[in-house]
Amino acid sequence: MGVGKPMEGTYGVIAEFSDAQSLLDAANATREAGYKNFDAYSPFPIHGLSEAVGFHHTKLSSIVLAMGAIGGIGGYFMCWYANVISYPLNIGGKPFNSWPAWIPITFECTILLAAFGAVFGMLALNGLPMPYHPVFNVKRFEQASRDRFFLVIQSRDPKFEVDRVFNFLETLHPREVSDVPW
Amino acid sequence: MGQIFHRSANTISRVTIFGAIFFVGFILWVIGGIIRSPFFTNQGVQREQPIPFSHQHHVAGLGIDCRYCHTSVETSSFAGIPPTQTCMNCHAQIWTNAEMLEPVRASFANNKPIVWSRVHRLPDFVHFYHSIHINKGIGCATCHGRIDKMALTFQAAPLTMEWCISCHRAPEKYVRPRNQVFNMAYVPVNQEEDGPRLVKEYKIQKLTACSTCHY
Amino acid sequence: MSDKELDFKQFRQRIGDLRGREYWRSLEELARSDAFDEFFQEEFPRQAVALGNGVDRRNFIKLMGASVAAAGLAACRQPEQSIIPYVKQPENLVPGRPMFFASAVMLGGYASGVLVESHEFHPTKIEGNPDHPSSLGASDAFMQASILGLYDPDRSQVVRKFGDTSTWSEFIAALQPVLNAAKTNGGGLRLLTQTITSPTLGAQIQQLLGMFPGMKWHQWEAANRDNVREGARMAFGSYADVHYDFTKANVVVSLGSNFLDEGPGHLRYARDFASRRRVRKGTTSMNRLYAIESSMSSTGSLADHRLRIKPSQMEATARELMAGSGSEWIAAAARDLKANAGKSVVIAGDEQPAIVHAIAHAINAQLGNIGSTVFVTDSAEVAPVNQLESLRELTTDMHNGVVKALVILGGDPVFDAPADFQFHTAMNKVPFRAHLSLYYNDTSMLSHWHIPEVHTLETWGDARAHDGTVSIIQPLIAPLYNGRSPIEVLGTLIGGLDQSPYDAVRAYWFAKGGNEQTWRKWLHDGLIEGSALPTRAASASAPPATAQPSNPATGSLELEIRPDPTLHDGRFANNAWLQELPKPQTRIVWDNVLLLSPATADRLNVRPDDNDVNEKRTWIVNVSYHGVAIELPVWVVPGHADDVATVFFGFNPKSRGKVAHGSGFDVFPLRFSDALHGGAGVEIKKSDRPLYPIACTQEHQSIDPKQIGERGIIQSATFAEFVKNPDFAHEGRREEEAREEANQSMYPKVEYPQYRWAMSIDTSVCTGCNGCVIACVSENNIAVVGKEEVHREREMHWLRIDRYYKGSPENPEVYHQPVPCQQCENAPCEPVCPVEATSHSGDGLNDMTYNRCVGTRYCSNNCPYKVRRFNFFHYSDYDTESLKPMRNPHVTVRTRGVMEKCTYCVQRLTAAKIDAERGDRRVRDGEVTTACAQACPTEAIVFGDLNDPNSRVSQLKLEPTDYSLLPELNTHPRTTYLATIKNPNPEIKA
Amino acid sequence: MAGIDEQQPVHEVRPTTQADKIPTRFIPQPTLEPGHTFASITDHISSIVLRRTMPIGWIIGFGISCVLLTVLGAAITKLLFVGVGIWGINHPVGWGFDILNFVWWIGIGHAGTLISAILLLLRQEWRTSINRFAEAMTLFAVASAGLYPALHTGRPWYDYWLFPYPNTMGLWPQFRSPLMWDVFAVSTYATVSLLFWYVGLVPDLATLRDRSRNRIGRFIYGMGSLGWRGSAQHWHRYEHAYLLLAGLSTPLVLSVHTIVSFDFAVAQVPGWHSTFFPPYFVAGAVYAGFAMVLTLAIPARKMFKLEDFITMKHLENMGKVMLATGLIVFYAYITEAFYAYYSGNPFERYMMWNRIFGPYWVMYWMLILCNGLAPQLMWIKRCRSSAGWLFFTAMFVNVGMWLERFVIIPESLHRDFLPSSWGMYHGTRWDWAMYIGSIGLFFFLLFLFLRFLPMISIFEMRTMLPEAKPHAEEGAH
Repeated sequence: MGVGKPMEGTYGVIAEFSDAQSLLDAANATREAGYKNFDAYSPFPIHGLSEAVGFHHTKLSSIVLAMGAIGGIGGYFMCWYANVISYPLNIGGKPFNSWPAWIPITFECTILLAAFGAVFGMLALNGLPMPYHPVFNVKRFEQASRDRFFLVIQSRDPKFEVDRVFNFLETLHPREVSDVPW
Repeated sequence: MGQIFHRSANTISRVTIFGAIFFVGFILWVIGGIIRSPFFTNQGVQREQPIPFSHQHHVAGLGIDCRYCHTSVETSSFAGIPPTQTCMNCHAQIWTNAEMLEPVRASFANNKPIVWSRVHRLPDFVHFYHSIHINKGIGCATCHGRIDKMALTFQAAPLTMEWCISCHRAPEKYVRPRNQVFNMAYVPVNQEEDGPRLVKEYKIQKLTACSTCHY
Repeated sequence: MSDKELDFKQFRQRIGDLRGREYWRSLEELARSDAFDEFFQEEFPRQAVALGNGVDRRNFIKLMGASVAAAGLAACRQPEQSIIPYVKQPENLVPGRPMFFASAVMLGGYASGVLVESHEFHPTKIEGNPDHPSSLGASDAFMQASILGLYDPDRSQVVRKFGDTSTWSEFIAALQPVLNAAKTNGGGLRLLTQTITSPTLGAQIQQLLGMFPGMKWHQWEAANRDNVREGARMAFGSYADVHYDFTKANVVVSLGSNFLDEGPGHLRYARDFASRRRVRKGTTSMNRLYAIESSMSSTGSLADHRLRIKPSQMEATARELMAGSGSEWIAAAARDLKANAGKSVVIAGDEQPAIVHAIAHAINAQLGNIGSTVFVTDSAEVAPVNQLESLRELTTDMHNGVVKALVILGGDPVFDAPADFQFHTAMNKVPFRAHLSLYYNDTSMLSHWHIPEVHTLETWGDARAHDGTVSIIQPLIAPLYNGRSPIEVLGTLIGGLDQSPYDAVRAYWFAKGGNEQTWRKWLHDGLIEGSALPTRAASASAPPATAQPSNPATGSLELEIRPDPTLHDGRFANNAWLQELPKPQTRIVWDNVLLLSPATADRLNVRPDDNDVNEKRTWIVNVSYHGVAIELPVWVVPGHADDVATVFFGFNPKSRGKVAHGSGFDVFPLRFSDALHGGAGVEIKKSDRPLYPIACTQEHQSIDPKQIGERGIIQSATFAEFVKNPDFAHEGRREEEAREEANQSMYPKVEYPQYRWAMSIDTSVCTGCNGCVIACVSENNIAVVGKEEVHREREMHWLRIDRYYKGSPENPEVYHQPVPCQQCENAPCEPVCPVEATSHSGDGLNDMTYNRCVGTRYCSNNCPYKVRRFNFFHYSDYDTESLKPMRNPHVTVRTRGVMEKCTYCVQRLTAAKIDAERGDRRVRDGEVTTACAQACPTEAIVFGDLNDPNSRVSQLKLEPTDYSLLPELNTHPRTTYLATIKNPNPEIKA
Repeated sequence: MAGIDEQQPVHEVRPTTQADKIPTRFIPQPTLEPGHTFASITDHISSIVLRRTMPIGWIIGFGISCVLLTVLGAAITKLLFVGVGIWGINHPVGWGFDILNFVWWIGIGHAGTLISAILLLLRQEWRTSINRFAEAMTLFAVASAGLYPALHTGRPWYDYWLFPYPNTMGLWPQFRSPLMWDVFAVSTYATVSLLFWYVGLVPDLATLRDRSRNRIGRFIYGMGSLGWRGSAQHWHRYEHAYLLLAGLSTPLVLSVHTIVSFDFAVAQVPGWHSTFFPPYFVAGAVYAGFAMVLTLAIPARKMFKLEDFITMKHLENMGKVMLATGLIVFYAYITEAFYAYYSGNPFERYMMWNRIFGPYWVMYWMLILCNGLAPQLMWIKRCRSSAGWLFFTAMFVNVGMWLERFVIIPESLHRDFLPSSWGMYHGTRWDWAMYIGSIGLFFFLLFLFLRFLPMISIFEMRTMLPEAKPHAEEGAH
């Protein structure tokens, strides 16, 4: 989504709904109407909404797995390098490579990096942080974090034409429709 | 309410988050540098001395052997600093009225030791034996650098534990024939072969246990 | 290598104007017992200890924290430092290498030969002189601690006139009129000294007596040996010294004698005695010791049979022994003696009345021991006298104003003279009083003139050993505090003004046929060969029959007054090492207590309940005796004779030093000339004082023997049992032992190809004398922490001697077990350290790297032997200048917050290994040993290399009695023990 | 709609128990009182944060915790300048209050992660209204806990040696040491909990951003919310990440107290050296944690009128968890004693005997009372469903868990293998100062949290309403 750089015209057209059900229906309708670049906004996760806006799976899991693997291997390597390669010392008659003793640290490192993967992966994929976004230009959008539900059809959608989008959205019985300036 | 933030906020926020990581890394790298720098290690720092004694002149110029002054270096932990008498052995005859040597004569005359400012100094909890290093074929220059090129003596090596250990782990890289120990200008011909041979010959152990130096 | 002061002149200069308040103030506070309330405990000594010291490097870092210490101590910004070379380097000094000088230190006038380790002419450590007959290389706590005595900043440092600073020359000036007067009107001039065996001094005094007709010489020591002298005179007709050869004695009966730990020659006696007590594979015989005594002594604790009697019963008991009559016990002992006629010894204790000594001599004569195990020589003293009578005469004269001038050489009679002499009032009647002593003490305060005395290690002199052997005493360091030696003082009295001690001693011995060669040899050897006094053929006359002392009915309490085992007569009261040294039997430090047997304590109901003892607090009791009443803390000890209250003198002189002041209780007020060593008629009542804190390093008085047994800490058997089953030490622990042998471990065994240092400790011959403990303190710069910290169980001694009781609390068997770091091969302390501060060396030593330690204390928690010691505060004194040269330069002085522990004296091992390497050889057995092993009088501790199959220690590890502590933990200690073997008389049932 | 009165919620709160005649136990207890809308939830919770003044209870509480915080400051200053000797530790007893309190705090922390992670995975809806609160508690407990390992060392200014970094000594930490495991476990735990908590906060911060009426508030909450706008895709990834985090935190929280227990189990001190410490400690941790949640939640819900959101059902459920874990812990005590007896090992036997009849017998029996018997009250419905009784029991458990650590740590050390080195241990005034101070720190942070952040997850509460679950259209998935 080409957010941030100033553009001519509008970012899109926004429709406000009063409950989750109608937003979900609207989203489905929009998709069936053939729109691609549109998004729905709700104060809480709505089951099935993301599918409705045509978004199915995320690669978050694989990121987390990868990070976890790196953490685990890295953790063990750290112990091994420090106590076997770099400066081996006879500690209480134990062998240099006391692998059982290094499992806890290996484990913790796995978790730590996996967690980083989950959080920062999620933020990155969501393109956050993004304090500025055109939708905020819409005054009533502040209710999106309370009890209002919004649907935005973006101007970069190939089928986008302001009047037709307006008309289309009106058909979905929104509380009101307005455009989203840049 | 509308927008709270300006467009640029997006870029700024991401850059700061990213930048922070690199910034911290950079700081750590700088600290790492500082603790190895002469500021901490005193490497290469020349100290004010009561008498501008020049090893260059005495060693390179006059060819005096290290052991002439540092008498106990082969037998003791401590190399020994020459008593004033040692200076007077020669300076009773030569440069007898050199301005520079006044403190020496003064010291000898009224039996007041010359107070030198210490150049090589290990912390109290490090116990170092000169004798064994000399006897195992570690040259003076290996640690003290080219003393014979120093007008005013300074500390050639960082004297960090890292540095000590590097030799204790791989003596074959630094060992030299015993007869070359006091030779400042010694350059190894082929250390790759001589090193391991001498290590075997001199029965040099790779001592990295803590109590080798700390007790 | 710290910056070494290479010029002792300069150093001495600095000493002159430094007092080192900090260390001593804090210690004083720590040691002050009455200031023991919470607030004090919490607040004050802390400041003194931790913040008191100046901004030395460590402190700086400590306060600045991590910011400065970014790279650890090793690499922090170093302050400019100066190094000072000699102007003219003394011959045969090798900077950085210690030199050893033979000399002697004295106790009660008698010399023990020592070797003094000296770094750049700073004596740092004292060892016994192997060639000297009374030490044979061993050393006791007093010898070791005399090093601290030398550097003690509280030593008197200036001549004082009426307490104000004065000078030596002024003193001499003031002396002249007195001497002139004395010359003319004869008497009035008196000399009071302690026991003197120094031939030089003797000669000087004789000369003096010749110069001043009518002048009198008196001798006094609080812990004197009058009874020994008088006993010998009774038996042999004239004063004589009696000494013993325990190597030939199969049976020894001690009549209240602590010959293993006290008196001239005790080191020699202990060594000889032990030589007959070590049981090894195939040993066929072992000596047997009967001890008859009132309070448990080191000797008593080693005895095979111990009889508890009241002091008043000693004579009767001795006579019974002589007659072979009396109780079953006595009869059996007598039979045993007879059976070993000529190969036995009966020895009486210094505190026992003369008659008991006479009887002992008579018995020895009867048994034909004299000449075989008992030897009589002329007295080693210059002029043996009955010191009590001598002092009585002096004091009476003083009271009567006869004494016009009194010169006191050493000692502190005002503090330690019998109470009824009223010596202090007598003092005031003397117009001219001069006093020479190490400290500005009670007597000095009452003297017109006080002259600081030199320490034995600072001056020239000579003295005789227990067998008369003469040692020349040579100075190890120039006098730190401008002190004068007795020789000098006498010299001035005689008139030869500038006769230095050196000249005097040389002159005397050259006159005796010495010459430059012999002189050098004497100095080198530390003794004059063949100067031992010849034994004289003697036959002891039968002891005069005295009116049988009326056996006081049981229940009437008797008081026993003894010199303190670690402060002697109080001359060591200002020695922090000895103050903090656990008393051999009670393990109490910084205090003296009133000892009672459990039964007696119950009878008088002054027995604190176990809870209090657990908290190491006890009751204060009122002790009234001969109309004098003092308060003392009461302490109940097993094995103490019933109806006997034992107290120890030497504590808390009014003035002396900051350490001595306020520690313990002065019991000299209870000491009367008619009963120097106590007597009947003492009354003890519980006072209403609050519980008094006692710092005791082993708090549990009696341990449930089952616990010890189950834990297999102490292994013991009788000789008979040993012969039957040499392997007894492993009985019942077979399976653990087996597992240990098989070393069933997940991990491969680590190999130690170079050296495998190890230690073997024979508990059979350990007397618990503490020699090893102080040797360790001295060798390893171990800090003194003070009473309060010890009370909080924070003592720092690396080597402790555990004491266990077995059997009835009335008269238990005692076991001593020295516990240094066990140097486990599978050390439990190491894997738990997060920073590699403790690890294993190539020789299998359990290294402790102080500078890496962050102080998590996890290692100490995980040490099953609890031998690790933690610096809870900044215990080491970094400031007191006078103490710096005392420290062993080859051992790091530990800072606050780090763990420390026994290192097997790794600094010695390193030095020895390096010397060996330079010679391209291995370290030979016996070439290097630990401080404790070197000091041990009975050679109970043996140290060496296990990789050398012929080393003594490897041999000992093969002994069947060899066992390790807590083997089931599979720690593989390098320190192991030899089981205790006692040799009871089958005729006596325990 | 726009103008929300900042002083107090527009929507007033109804009393919790509506029916007076019918005994409460016949009323099915809801996890959210009926009659709420998205708006009412949002407004009520956010208004707690956005209004200007706080209830008097908050002000007093905050004041007190500030005072305690200064006590902590004093204790730490003294410690750094004088040394750990100001504490009661000595030679047999190397660890006293320091490690004791560390374990106590860490244990308390565990409930938060447990509630937010494990109960989430178990689809326990009722967790929603307490998880934010519990997670915050976790963080602050870990912060207090962290003080101790950092300051218990003899030379705290060298603590950084416990982290692996290239240094001029060429040395590394010794990774075989359980203390190193602690370093990693605790720091990981702290980090992950923080992330988890923050991720949970993001949508609510967005809510606050949109509700806040002053610029600074908008700016700060705006930054915190990272520009969250509730886009469907975002929600999708968000829920995914949240679930993954929960999945990661669950083994993490178990591992943390397992590793803490290794500090003891790996050592060979009798009373420490025991294989069943990990489960025993984890159970104890959850136990302590829930007790602390109750201790905090009960007053908090009064103070901020949250009876609608934190209902009796929550409290009762927590009571049940407390009972369950309490029984596990009690069982552990019994097992411990049995092991000691059955091992036949003299050291173990004596250790147990010493705990029960030795000088510290009071501690042991108090422990049994607080941790073993007190929670049995939870069998009784009336106690379980009365805030008063729950609070009472929870307090007992808080004390009990502290005693448990005292019994385990100093008491095992003070009489171990060689009787000659036995000793006694008592906390000094400075020990107590540190302890009270760390409590101060905990509450200080907690009160700040209550002031500036929503103590209940608003967006999750919204999902609890029936309207939040639209039936998906055909073809939706």
